[in-house]
Amino acid sequence: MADPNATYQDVQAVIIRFAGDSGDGMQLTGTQFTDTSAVYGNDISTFPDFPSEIRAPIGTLAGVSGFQINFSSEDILTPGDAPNVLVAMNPAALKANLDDLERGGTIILNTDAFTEGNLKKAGYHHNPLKDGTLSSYQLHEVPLTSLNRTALKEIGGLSSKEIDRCQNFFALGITFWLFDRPLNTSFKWIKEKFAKQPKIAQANQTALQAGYDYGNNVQIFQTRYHIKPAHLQPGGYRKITGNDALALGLVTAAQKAGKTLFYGSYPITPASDILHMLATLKHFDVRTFQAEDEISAIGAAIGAAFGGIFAVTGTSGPGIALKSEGINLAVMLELPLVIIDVQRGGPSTGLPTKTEQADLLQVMFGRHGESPVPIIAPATPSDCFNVAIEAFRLAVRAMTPVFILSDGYLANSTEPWLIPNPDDIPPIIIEHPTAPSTTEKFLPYKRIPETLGRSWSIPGTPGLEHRLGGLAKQPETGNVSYDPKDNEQMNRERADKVAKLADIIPEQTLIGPTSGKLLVVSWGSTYGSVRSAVKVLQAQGQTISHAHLRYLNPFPRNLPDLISGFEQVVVPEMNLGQMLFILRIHCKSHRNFIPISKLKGQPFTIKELVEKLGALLLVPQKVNGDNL
Amino acid sequence: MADPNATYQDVQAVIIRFAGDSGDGMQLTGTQFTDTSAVYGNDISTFPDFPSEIRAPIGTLAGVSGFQINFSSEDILTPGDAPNVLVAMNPAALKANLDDLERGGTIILNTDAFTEGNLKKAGYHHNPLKDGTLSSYQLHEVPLTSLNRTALKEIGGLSSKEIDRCQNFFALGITFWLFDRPLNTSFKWIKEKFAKQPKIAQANQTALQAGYDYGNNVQIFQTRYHIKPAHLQPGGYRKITGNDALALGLVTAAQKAGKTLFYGSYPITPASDILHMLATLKHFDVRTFQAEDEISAIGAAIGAAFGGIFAVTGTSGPGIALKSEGINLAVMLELPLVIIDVQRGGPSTGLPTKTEQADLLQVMFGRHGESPVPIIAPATPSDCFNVAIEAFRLAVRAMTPVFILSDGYLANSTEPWLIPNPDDIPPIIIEHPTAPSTTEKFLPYKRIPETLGRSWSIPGTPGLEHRLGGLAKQPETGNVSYDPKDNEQMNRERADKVAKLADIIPEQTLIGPTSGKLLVVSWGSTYGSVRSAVKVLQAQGQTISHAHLRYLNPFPRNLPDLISGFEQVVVPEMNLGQMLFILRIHCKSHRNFIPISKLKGQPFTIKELVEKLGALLLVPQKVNGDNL
Amino acid sequence: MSETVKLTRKDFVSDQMVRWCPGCGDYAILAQVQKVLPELGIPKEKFVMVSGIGCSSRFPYYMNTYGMHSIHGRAAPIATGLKIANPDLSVWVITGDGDALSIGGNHFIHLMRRNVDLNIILFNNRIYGLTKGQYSPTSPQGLKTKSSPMGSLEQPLNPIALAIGAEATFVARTVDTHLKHMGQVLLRAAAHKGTSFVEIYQNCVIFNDGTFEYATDPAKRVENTVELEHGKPLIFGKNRDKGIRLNGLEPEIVSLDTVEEKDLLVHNETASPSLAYLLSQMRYPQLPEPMGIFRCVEPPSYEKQIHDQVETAIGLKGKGDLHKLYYAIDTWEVPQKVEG
Amino acid sequence: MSETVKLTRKDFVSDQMVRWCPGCGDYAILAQVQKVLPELGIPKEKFVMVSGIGCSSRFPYYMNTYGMHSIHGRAAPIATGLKIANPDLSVWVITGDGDALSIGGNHFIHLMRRNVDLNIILFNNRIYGLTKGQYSPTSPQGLKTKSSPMGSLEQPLNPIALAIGAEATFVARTVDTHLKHMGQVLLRAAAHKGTSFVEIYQNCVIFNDGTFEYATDPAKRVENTVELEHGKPLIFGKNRDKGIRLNGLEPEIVSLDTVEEKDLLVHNETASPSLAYLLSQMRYPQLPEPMGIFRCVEPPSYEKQIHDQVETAIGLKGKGDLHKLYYAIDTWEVPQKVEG
Ligand SMILES: Cc1ncc(C[n+]2csc(CCOP(=O)(O)OP(=O)(O)O)c2C)c(N)n1
Ligand SMILES: Cc1ncc(C[n+]2csc(CCOP(=O)(O)OP(=O)(O)O)c2C)c(N)n1
Ligand code: SF4
Ligand code: SF4
Ligand SMILES: [Mg+2]
Ligand SMILES: [Mg+2]
Repeated sequence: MADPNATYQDVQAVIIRFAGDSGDGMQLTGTQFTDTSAVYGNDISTFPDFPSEIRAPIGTLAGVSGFQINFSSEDILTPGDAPNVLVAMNPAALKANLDDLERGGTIILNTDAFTEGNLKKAGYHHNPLKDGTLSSYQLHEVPLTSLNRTALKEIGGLSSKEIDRCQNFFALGITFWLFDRPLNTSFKWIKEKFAKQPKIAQANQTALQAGYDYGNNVQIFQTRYHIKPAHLQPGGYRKITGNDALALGLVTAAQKAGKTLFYGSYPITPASDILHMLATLKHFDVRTFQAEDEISAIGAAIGAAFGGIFAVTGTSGPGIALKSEGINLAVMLELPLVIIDVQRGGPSTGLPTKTEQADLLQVMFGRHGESPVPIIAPATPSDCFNVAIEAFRLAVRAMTPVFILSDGYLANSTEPWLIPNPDDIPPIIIEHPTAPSTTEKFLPYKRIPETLGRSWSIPGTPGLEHRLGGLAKQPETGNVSYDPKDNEQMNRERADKVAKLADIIPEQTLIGPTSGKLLVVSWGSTYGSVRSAVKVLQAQGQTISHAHLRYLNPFPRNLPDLISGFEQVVVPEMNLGQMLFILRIHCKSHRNFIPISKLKGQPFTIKELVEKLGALLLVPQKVNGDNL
Repeated sequence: MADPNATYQDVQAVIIRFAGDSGDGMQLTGTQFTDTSAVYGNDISTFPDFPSEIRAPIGTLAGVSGFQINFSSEDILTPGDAPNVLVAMNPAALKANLDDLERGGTIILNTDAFTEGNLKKAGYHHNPLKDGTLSSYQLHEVPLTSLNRTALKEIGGLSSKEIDRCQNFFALGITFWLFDRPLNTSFKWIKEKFAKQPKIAQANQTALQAGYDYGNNVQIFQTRYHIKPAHLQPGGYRKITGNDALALGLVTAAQKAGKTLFYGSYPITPASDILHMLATLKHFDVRTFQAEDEISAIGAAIGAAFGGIFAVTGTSGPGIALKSEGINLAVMLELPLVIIDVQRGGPSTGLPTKTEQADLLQVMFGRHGESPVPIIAPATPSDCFNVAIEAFRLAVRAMTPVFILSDGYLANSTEPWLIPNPDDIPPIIIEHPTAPSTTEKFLPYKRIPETLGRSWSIPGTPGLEHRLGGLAKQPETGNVSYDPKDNEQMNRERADKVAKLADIIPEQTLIGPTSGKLLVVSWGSTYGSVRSAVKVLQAQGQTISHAHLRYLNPFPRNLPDLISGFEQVVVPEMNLGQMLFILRIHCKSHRNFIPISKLKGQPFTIKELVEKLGALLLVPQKVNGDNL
Repeated sequence: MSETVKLTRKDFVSDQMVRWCPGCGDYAILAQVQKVLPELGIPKEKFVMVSGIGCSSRFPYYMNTYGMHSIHGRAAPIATGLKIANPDLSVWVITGDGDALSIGGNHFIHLMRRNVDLNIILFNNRIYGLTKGQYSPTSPQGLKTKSSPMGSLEQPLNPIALAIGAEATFVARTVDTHLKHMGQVLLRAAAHKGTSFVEIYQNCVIFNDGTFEYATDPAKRVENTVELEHGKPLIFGKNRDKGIRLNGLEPEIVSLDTVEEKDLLVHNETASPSLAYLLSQMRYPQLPEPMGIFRCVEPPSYEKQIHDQVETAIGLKGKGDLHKLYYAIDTWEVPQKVEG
Repeated sequence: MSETVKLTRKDFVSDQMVRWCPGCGDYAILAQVQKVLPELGIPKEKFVMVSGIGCSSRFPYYMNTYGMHSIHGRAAPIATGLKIANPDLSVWVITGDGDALSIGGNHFIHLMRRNVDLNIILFNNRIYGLTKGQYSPTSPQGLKTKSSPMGSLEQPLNPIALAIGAEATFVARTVDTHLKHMGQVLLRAAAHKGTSFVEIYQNCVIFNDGTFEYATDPAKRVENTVELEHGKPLIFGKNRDKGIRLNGLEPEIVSLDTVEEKDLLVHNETASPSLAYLLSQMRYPQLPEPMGIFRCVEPPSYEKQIHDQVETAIGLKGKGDLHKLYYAIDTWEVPQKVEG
């Protein structure tokens, strides 16, 4: 495959972004590039970025859809900051993405799309190809549309619409050549996808090959780049998004408990894909229920949990708001349940297709009365798998609803997942009570001393007939009680049993020295950028430590101690300081917390964190706690 | 009226509790006693206590309904701790209330009701009249039922059910005699109430008089008690509950702004009475809307606010949970709106007829995304009036929804209200924009520098056509914008405008020294007991200060400074420490916060606070902030 | 205990004190349910009562079965989830006019169209009892209540018509005072595979006493209601001397002295829903109100179809295997590194 | 500006870019609304468009009127509050099948029965567009979508039947491709005082293309739909040679060659709702689907009654006086203390 005309250059990592109209198939193109790179052995991380409209008018900025891939021969944790390469299918795609591109980066663009009309739609008053706008980039002008048409005209029997739809594969072919990727993964995919439309299959394959050959034959690229396979831990890998990982984790948890899985949900971006994935897994006895609204979804999950199966409900922030009364009922009933919040930009409808971490306080406190609920937050797309299983372990142990706090970034990003052996995953053991001895009265709310949970007694079991309800309760019997003492006792017991989960939650670890000037505390999806930024600073010889939280309620037992070893604690969050808020309460003796807030619907870049953390290392903050 | 056979004793204050079956008319009896005492000139404070069932089976503990009155010749702030006098209409009423009665207190009971059957229903295995249970009380056994029947038999034409229903007035007559109250207020009330049933009116009046005469003639009471009129501020007074005060305050706010008042609500205990009251005020152009659910109620309020009138929605905790998505929309639209949460015991259905303060964190944080909303909490039933007006002032200033955080105790308790002169209440001035100048484009989200609010432009105004929405916005124009910078800017502006309300919020005051060992910080309905307890301790010569918060978000500007003057800050709350939580964040430099928590569905008693605060004054807590 | 021990009414009485007002219609319904359930031949542990919030919704506490007193308006989705989890259970939804039709209206219509195999009993007292007497979605227009001192302005919902508008498969009506009729209707509801909706006219002695007197008082009932019987003409009256005839689409009262039985409207539970809808429009005082089963058809129930899809999927793909699942999309192997 | 300046379509076009997919049926509805509104003789500033969330709910942004793009399912209560606040406004609710009938179902039925003077346009595309293609409450049973890979199990809601079941006073149906008919229906909806409910069959080219082709394609439309006209018999077909006759309560297709016009079912917008319900049950492919106004009756609207009660109250008690209000219950005077 080596090409004598081009020189090769080995690089460690490349960030490439494909951008075009919503209808141009950019998500697909990006996915193909990812799959090929993954199978090739690179470490990968991807991030799609699409508008909340389905297909805004062709050629407009509003309609631009993008997909970014970071692929590398080293371990990577994020889809990368600034792309090195931008593939732009039209002027709007160029305009919407140019600012992000690294200075001196490579642009491949479809000149055929740079018509007067399209320039106008994109809001260009001058043609950027001609006015010097692009002078500081490596520009490759490709008449993609016409080249693709030429390449496909032989095939015959295709409408011109069908031919033009293959353009993206032509572009993909060019990038495959540029980065020396094999074509077979995509060939295989095309064959399977269009098994019933052989003409279309042929067209796409031809376009892909033609693009590749174009790279080979036309000497517009001086150099080809080579990114060696990464030294990943040995084993089987696949690509996974956070949403898929959640779905697989939930199914695994259920299987490991010998349980049916119930998923009740009302579609909402960016959580819907969990429903879509689970709906295809009916052969695992997964029962999905697309409810009429979020209130019904949580209600059905409560009913299913009462029925004795593994019940889950998933949504995003607006849906959590609607579910909060139901969640509170589950708290009161003490039924095990998993609630997924895939956070998006808020408040209100906000930025529905973008990411944010601003639901933390809502899931922690957004219910009337005292209503403690455990919360776990995955750190990466593949961590979603583990968190899903962990959530059920906690739920059945304490007989409580448990929150999983994911977000739009984790939901849609992909990374390679080291596939576990399902047999190595420990079972979840549940003992439902059976008919009581004749001498003892059955006490549905009797607490198990080790966990403070209660037993999970389920309808259909002879002799355990009992009634659950949302009214205040007598301890042990669970009978309605208006006795002031009973109410206080049950409130405290519910708080205690959640706090007691800390018994089985692993202690918090950190990387870097265990005490010193600066500790960075992060949680959720910011893991990748924060860890990367800390690594950069550590590599520069800076003294800085990083603790990433997965358990947000209760916190690991050792957290206050761990934090107390540092002069300053910095908390980067995609909100206005919500975790910092909770840490301040929980780690009362520590006073110098510093927020780094971002509310832009976008993840942190490594660069901005390196800068902000670097600045803090230079200028220590006053130790007076006045930094919020 | 003086009775030669009895001796008189002057006392400062008496606490009396009437208790009977839900159908016995105890709420009415208590109210009559209250009215008479109020008109007589005592300071009063009352607290009803009823089951969440409408009329549980006769004679059972579940069906007992009680009403407590504290009446005094001095200033009082609570309905009192332990009653001095208990009027018990049946064994269940005795059993349910005896524990609360002060040692040595007076019991008046209806011996006719102490039948075998009733004793059993109440769960008495022995007759408490005979087994010494009541030996440490001053017991007055009255065959109330038969006496009442005898008294009424002359009237004729009454069913025995109708006759027995007058029993409560007989009992009331006895207490009127015992405390030397005039009968005329009740006579008048009976006459008006039963204007269309003269026989019933006559029967009740006869029963009342007969009870009074019974006290006079039968020498079971050694002493009559005399409670002089209190030295209240001069002026016109009436009795008021918190719910009525809210209703009157809302109407007043609307009138003072020249606005129609809209109230959208779905009935829920203990908020429903606001709806009931406002529904009778249509002649103030009050438009009430009983919605199909809470979501509809907040929706309609948003619509009404958009329409340019004063919009309010009221509910309790479970309703707030359901409204949170709507509230978040109002935050995003930036429309002025008042949301009332009359808190009750939670979580879930909890203790619906009891009181609690555990929705604070919910109203503060229970929405997805960053969603700041101002919160005010009334201190007393009559303070609800002022808070309602204040809420609208804040809402229209910052163009934001505003929470009023009341509770079940304030809602139903009564106290005398010094009736203001409506003309003395300052107007609320609102300038809706009219057609813009032809040169300038109308900018619906342009901020007013002084307040950071926007203008309230309303449909129907020519030339100002614009669209509001829940999606992220461009500053000033309010157009949909997915631009990351716009989103961050608008989020910060919304936070800033709420914070800026502190400009017009009065500085926090306290009673007691401005620095020292112990500051008590309270909020909401605990005002009365906390202030009373602090007074008791101060009278004992202890050094203790008290600050009561009405503005919970934003806090008064000087709060951190004020708090920093004290070694320990104690926060008594009817929850597990929610205000303490927020204070800890807001007053970061203070470390020694101490909670006093109660989750019993009942207000604090003065006694328990005196004990707990007293203990803290003796044994100072370690200054390490580990007290939560 | 799951052997077929003969159950009796007593087996269904819980140890909790019943706390409704003396004289409340709810008592009769409780008694009748406790009488009917033992007749169904279903082991006691299979029954689950799920309710929302309201006076009526306290029902589960009084039944010695599994039960849940949930939150206002949400019994339907909770029962749906429960039935999906365990289709073996006999699940009963207990609700009020406010619970089912006001806050719970959305779940109500979606339950109807989904046709989950549940039995719903709606205690219609045309008032909010538990919150002390506000008008409800079934209160007659003009009703003066605490929240409508000048009279309610809203056109009431007709629960039967709404259910039929929402594709209900079993719709029936009965009254709290007519025990025999109630028992028969409940038996039919229990037998129906799919959502059985039963409206019961229930008297609230405290806040809306006598609202249905025309239909509950035995003497008035015979004149003001007509019992629906499948395949039989609509005949009513103390002397069964009056009938209902269709005039176009308008039902009218005719005397059997002048009109023959064969010309009367004949009831058909399985006819197009247009008949059931038309019957729902017969309202007092213009016409006698139909009692009994308006409609009963049996398309497959929702949870059965879910289970069928699970079976089909297993048939097609085999029982789920986690290993296969993880490897279901393109995977690649990173080989053991050979250090050297 | 509130003088009667003649408004045109252009006056109603906002400066925001329309962002629906190319070919989406929503464009035609937008254009038609922009055409109809200027014909109503209402000043532009009096129009308010209120929507929920969905593709269709982006509508208000594209109208140069007052508007609100609110939250999912809640446009109805918001519009209700707005109309109560200011009955002078002409308020239009724009909603989708998911927005109105799934999450918004409860508000939908209560709006119908309250009869607030609003105009609702439901864009029925039988799919959730904005969330990328899950089945909706109007999706046909068996539809394979992202969330129903083996086919949807749910009996769809019939929006017209549901509205009629919920006491609607104005119910109509039209299709996105039949501009003239849509225009007429919208004019009638605007004229109706009370809640006007208009279902529009709308094509989603991306996720459910062609779902209503039988009714939207002009050639097929004439065979598969029948236009309702008040007082006229139901006749359809390219050659207008077929009619609908009632067989008992069952509509059937008859040929006008063999059956006389006078024996056909005659439409009556103001008849008992049983007729409207019956018409709602005529579904493709068995029968032609009725288009046009199913029902139109005019009881007083809700907000009007609210205002009437306010007027009556003022008449009875006089315009509210705060002083009097504060003193409305027993009060007492504490006299000025005379220090001595
Ligand atoms: C979310 C919520 N809103 C409101 C309430 C208050 N609430 C309790 S029961 C009820 C209505 C009861 O009426 P209905 O369903 O007819 O039952 P009934 O008491 O008449 O049997 C209301 C409004 C509540 N418990 N929860
Ligand atoms: C509370 C809430 N739940 C879910 C969503 C996600 N959501 C947005 S639009 C929509 C359905 C849209 O379907 P429809 O109303 O038919 O409108 P269409 O897009 O088809 O025009 C859903 C589920 C949301 N925005 N808010
Ligand atoms: S209030 Fe009415 S419905 Fe409720 S228990 Fe009493 S009588 Fe029955
Ligand atoms: S997804 Fe469908 S409904 Fe939405 S804009 Fe596109 S074509 Fe229209
Ligand atoms: Mg009711
Ligand atoms: Mg749709």
